[in-house]
Amino acid sequence: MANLYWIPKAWLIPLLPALAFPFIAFITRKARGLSALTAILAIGVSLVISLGVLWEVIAHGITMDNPVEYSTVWLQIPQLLKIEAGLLIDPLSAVMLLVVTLVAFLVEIYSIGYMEDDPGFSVFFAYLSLFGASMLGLVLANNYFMIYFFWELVGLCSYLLIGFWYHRAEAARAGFKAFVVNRLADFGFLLGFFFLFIIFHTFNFRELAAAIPAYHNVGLLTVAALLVFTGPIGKSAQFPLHVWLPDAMEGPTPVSALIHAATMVAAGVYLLARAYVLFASLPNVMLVVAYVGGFTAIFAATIAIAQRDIKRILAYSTISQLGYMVMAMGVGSMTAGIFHLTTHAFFKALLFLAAGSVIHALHEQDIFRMGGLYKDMKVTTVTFIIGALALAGIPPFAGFWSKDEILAAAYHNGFLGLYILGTLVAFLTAFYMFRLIFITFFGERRAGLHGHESPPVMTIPLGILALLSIFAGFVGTPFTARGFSTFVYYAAPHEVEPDYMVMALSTLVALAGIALAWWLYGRPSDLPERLKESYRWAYNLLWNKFYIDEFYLWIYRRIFWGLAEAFHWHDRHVVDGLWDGVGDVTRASGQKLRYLQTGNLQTYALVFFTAVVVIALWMAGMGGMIR
Amino acid sequence: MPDSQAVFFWLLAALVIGSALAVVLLKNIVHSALYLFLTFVGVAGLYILLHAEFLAAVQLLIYAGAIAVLIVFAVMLVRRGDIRLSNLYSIHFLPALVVSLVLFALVAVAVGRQLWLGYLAPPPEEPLVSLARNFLGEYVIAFEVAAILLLSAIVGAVLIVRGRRRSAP
Amino acid sequence: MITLNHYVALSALLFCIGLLGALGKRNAIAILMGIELMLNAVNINLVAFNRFLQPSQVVGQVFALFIILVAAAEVAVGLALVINIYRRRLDTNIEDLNWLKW
Amino acid sequence: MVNFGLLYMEIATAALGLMLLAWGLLVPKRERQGIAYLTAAGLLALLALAWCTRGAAGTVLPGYTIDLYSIYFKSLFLTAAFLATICSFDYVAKMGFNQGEYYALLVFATLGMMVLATSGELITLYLGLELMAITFYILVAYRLDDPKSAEAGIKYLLLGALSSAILLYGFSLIYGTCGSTVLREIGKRISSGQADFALLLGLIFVIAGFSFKVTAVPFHMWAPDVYEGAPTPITAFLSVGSKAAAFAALIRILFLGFDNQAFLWLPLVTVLSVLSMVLGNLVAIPQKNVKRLLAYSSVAQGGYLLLGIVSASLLGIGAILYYAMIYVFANMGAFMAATAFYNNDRSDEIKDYAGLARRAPLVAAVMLFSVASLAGIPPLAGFPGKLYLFSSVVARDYSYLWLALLGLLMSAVSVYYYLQIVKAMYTGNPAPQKGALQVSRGMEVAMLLVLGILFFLGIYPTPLTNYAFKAGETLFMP
Repeated sequence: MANLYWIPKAWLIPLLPALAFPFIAFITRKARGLSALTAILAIGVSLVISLGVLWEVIAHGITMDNPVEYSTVWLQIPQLLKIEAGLLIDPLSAVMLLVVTLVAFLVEIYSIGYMEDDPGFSVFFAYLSLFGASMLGLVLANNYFMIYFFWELVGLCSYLLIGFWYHRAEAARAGFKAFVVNRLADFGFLLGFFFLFIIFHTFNFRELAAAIPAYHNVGLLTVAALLVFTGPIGKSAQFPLHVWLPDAMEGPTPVSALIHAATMVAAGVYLLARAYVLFASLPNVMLVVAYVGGFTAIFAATIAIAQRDIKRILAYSTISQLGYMVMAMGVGSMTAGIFHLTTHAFFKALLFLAAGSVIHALHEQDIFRMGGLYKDMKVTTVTFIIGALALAGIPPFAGFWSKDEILAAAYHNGFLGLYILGTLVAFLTAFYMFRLIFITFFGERRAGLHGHESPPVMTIPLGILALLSIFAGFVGTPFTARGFSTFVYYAAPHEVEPDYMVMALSTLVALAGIALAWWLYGRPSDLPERLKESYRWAYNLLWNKFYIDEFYLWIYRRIFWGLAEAFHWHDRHVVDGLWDGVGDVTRASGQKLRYLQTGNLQTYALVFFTAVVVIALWMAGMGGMIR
Repeated sequence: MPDSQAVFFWLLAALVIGSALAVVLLKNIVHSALYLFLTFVGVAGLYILLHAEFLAAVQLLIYAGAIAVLIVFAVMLVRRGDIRLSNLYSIHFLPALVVSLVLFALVAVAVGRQLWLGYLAPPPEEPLVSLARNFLGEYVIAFEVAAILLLSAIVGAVLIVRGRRRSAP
Repeated sequence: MITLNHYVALSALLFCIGLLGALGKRNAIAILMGIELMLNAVNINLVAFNRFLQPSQVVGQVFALFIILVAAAEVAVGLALVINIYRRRLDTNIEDLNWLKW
Repeated sequence: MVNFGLLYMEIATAALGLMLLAWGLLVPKRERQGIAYLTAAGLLALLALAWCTRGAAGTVLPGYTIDLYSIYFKSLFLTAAFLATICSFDYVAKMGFNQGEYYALLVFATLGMMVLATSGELITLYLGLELMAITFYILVAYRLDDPKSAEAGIKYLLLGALSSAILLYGFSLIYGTCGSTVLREIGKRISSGQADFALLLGLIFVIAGFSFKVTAVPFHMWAPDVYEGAPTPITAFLSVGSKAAAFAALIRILFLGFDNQAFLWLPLVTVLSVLSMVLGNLVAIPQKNVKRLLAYSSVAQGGYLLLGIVSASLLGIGAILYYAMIYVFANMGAFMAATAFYNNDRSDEIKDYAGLARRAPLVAAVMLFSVASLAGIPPLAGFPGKLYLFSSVVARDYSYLWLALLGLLMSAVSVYYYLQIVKAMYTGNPAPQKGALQVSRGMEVAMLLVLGILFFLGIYPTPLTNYAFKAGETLFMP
């Protein structure tokens, strides 16, 4: 390893965007062009280094079992606590680095066009840089503590960016919702790795990986693993904490593309991969992971069918795809999960950016008010269709190969139910994506809306992502020798065997989905309306997203508020009233009721001395001094 | 046969407790203040019994002489309404009584059980010299701090009593 | 024979009477009086312990002297505050001083 | 022979206070603005002195030892006093009277804290405590034109005197059973095992007396009223300085004097800690006044700090020292923002903070990051502090895990009410006639300083950690 050049410089990857943040915020804030240039330059150099790192990982035979780790002690209390700051570079982090820097780079270029007229232009780039730094730090972290640190930081950036247009009430509310839901999940994650630390006295991934297989208290480990899993449930928007992600679409569209589709939401899946040794040693927890993922996939896909907002459809599609990835983890194929994460990052970013291009042109998000856009927006249409084909899993687009690997893994590892479910999701995915395409881009133009193609600064990133959506899958096809599965894996590298039955079936159902979409929406017809009328209840259920939000709101209002009110009332009336009440009863004088109000210092003094007496009695009793 | 020590002790104890009860129970604040003065004098007597003559003198000077007088002054300054009802019980009197009694019972039990490892010996030859040595020796820091404390208290008391006076136009 | 216990018990009684005064009277000056009684009780304790346990030293007396001194300072500030409040509200009833509360 | 040379910090502080007092009397009224600057400069110089001579150690008197522990706390008090002074510039100038006395009393309060934190002997310790308390009684009532301030003053004085009385009664019982007022002597004379009842009572009374100062529930009830009524810079100083000093003394008493009675006081401290964390955080939720909210938050912070005592280990003490210092910056930051706001708008109500972010981005940012640090959100300095405290409890015994979890849960609750301020500042709309906030340059610099320190120590806490733990170690040295 002596002659590594790029890998020892990996620490620069998160540092450059991290420096860009204060630079933009404090120095170039007034100069918009300079702000954008700084951010893009920083992430661009990070991209170059990431490429170098990936190249060296491949060239120097750095494998999952044989990673490079740099570490320094950040904080140490002898014999009790050691927290490192370190980098862990293995194929997994190398791939993620490339994905994050590449997508971030393209999204930032795109943002120049998209955010052109926004007064918060510079701030936007500052936030994006901060996000990039945190996400890259998360990817490179070599221990739970550090990953948690950056985990919170990306959460903060997400919060800031969702609420970027905070003067809009929905945006502020969505930011708050994301914050609360994620805090809840992160608290579980924190407890989880706290447990691991208590058991193993280390936060370090590799040390844990060495220690966990030898540990036999399955119960405690299961609790820890389930708690750690709440982190991904929150961040990767798995059922039942998925509710924040659709609302997060209130943020600017480039943010949706970068954070809420391609990178940050995938952090949960990445964490599962990093902690894989923990999960893999607990079959029961793996089952939970698999079924949570599978259920989320089909659940979100069904909701997507009935939505009308272009970004919401994509958001539910993201939740569904994240479910796929989590399911892949659960059925035992980390390779498939990360592979799908990679391809999904490209085509979902593409879809969001293309949708952003549409929104940029029309200032409209309801697909039923669009139509016939392909005439005005050729590049956008073509790239969007490429993305949709990739998402739908039509060969040879990227999504096909990764989805196929997940389905094959489910099938071969004995999860027949999940395999069928996954295939069904493939059908639904193809259906709702092409419903979106037929309504938006084809058919007749709706009145009052005139599309125009976006500037090159937006369409060029679209083109690059489209190319990636077509070709990125080839690194991991079953026909690729020494492909993705020998690169990123758990336990042992393996070659994927092509299973033509699975491939054929998933292709067929995807085509069937497209056909159905065409039959319903691709031609003039009132069939959709009639269906909607005759199955009103089902439509309402889907349109209202199974009423999950309403359910949470009800819980919040009834229980949480109720508790808070109860505590408040208790403070005002019981605690204060108690002592006044004692005096009141003894004097039996209703006239004195006005003294029930507090602020009386003698009440305080009385509480003080009563506490002294009670404590003395308690301690004396404890010491056996009063008989 | 009760020795003279015991006689004096019981007399002084009765004086102290009796006048202290009067301070607390009387409803006229002026009477309370006067009985407070009496309590201080009784405590000074106890100090003499305990061979702490200097302390007794200080007690008379500061407590009986200064603090009690200060309190009487304050009572006069803030007098309002019927003086006979100027020192009423608060609504907390009964709970306060309960708490006080329980606290007394606790301390009494503790005192009753305690085997003090004491001995009675003649007091130091020159208590005043001994006090002075302590003040300027082992407790010199406390002594200096006390000086600053008094200074602060005087400054503060004057400030607060004078009330607001703008110093700059 | 008067023992240390007599003095300590007397002090405890005086302390609790003072406490009763501090908690059970509504005039701010009366509360200050109660506190003075409590401090006197502490002093009796200290001097008695000094006399019976360490007659050759004067630590307890030193402590008692300091307490007298601090008590004087406290009373001075306390009475100043009472007078200040009286000027403003014409009232020394502690139960009416409740502008600051929940 | 008494080594008075080692008392340089105390002597210098006293000299500064006396000088300010004299200055206030001698200098013509127009020139008195300078007193504030003089105070700030003097405190800064003292702080530098404390840092440069942190190696100094030695025994002045049997019960008065200068060690790193005491120097650490002295630096803490000086830092708090310095920030409180800067905070007072405009505030006191607007009151327009008796500035010399104000700053002199502030410095004397600092001196009291120093003596309290350094003394290992009950009499000196008591004098330090009372110097601090009496100067605070006066400072709390310093807004002479505001009846609320006087009310807060009398409440604090009467309750403080009552707590002193019970504390002294405890001291007298300890003196009676152990025959000494020097803590190390007391520690030697208490045989391990079951103590006498009288000694136990004494210990309980002492803990109660100090619990009053550290605002541990149920001895906290004075705090919200006094905090609300006092001048805001004094509230800030009171909530950090007085609390830290009381902690310093309480730790000394418990660990030097009553170490082998830990089985008795540990459950008590645990209960106090739990009550403080729970009640402080819950009651803070419905508060509408920033100062009252911060008062309850301060009660809760006291509860977290008590966790360090519960752990009864070097780690726990180090954690308290670290957290107390962080708490100075975070709490002073929050109060500085509150003072700046009050100076302009004459209000402490949360609803009036609406849109502050647009009127004064720096003030809003200081408030935001200060409360975030109080809540323990990374990457701010409060986070490692809470981490130390919670892990010190767990490290003591895994059966105390629930306590750490409770602390974590309560920190999560605290985010809720801190966010209310943040929400008002960042999402609300300012009243149309309200312009930008006028903040003095000195205050701005101090705010930036606080921000910088909160971030620096959040990202790289090791320097302060090492200092705090080294200071904690000296406490246990013979």
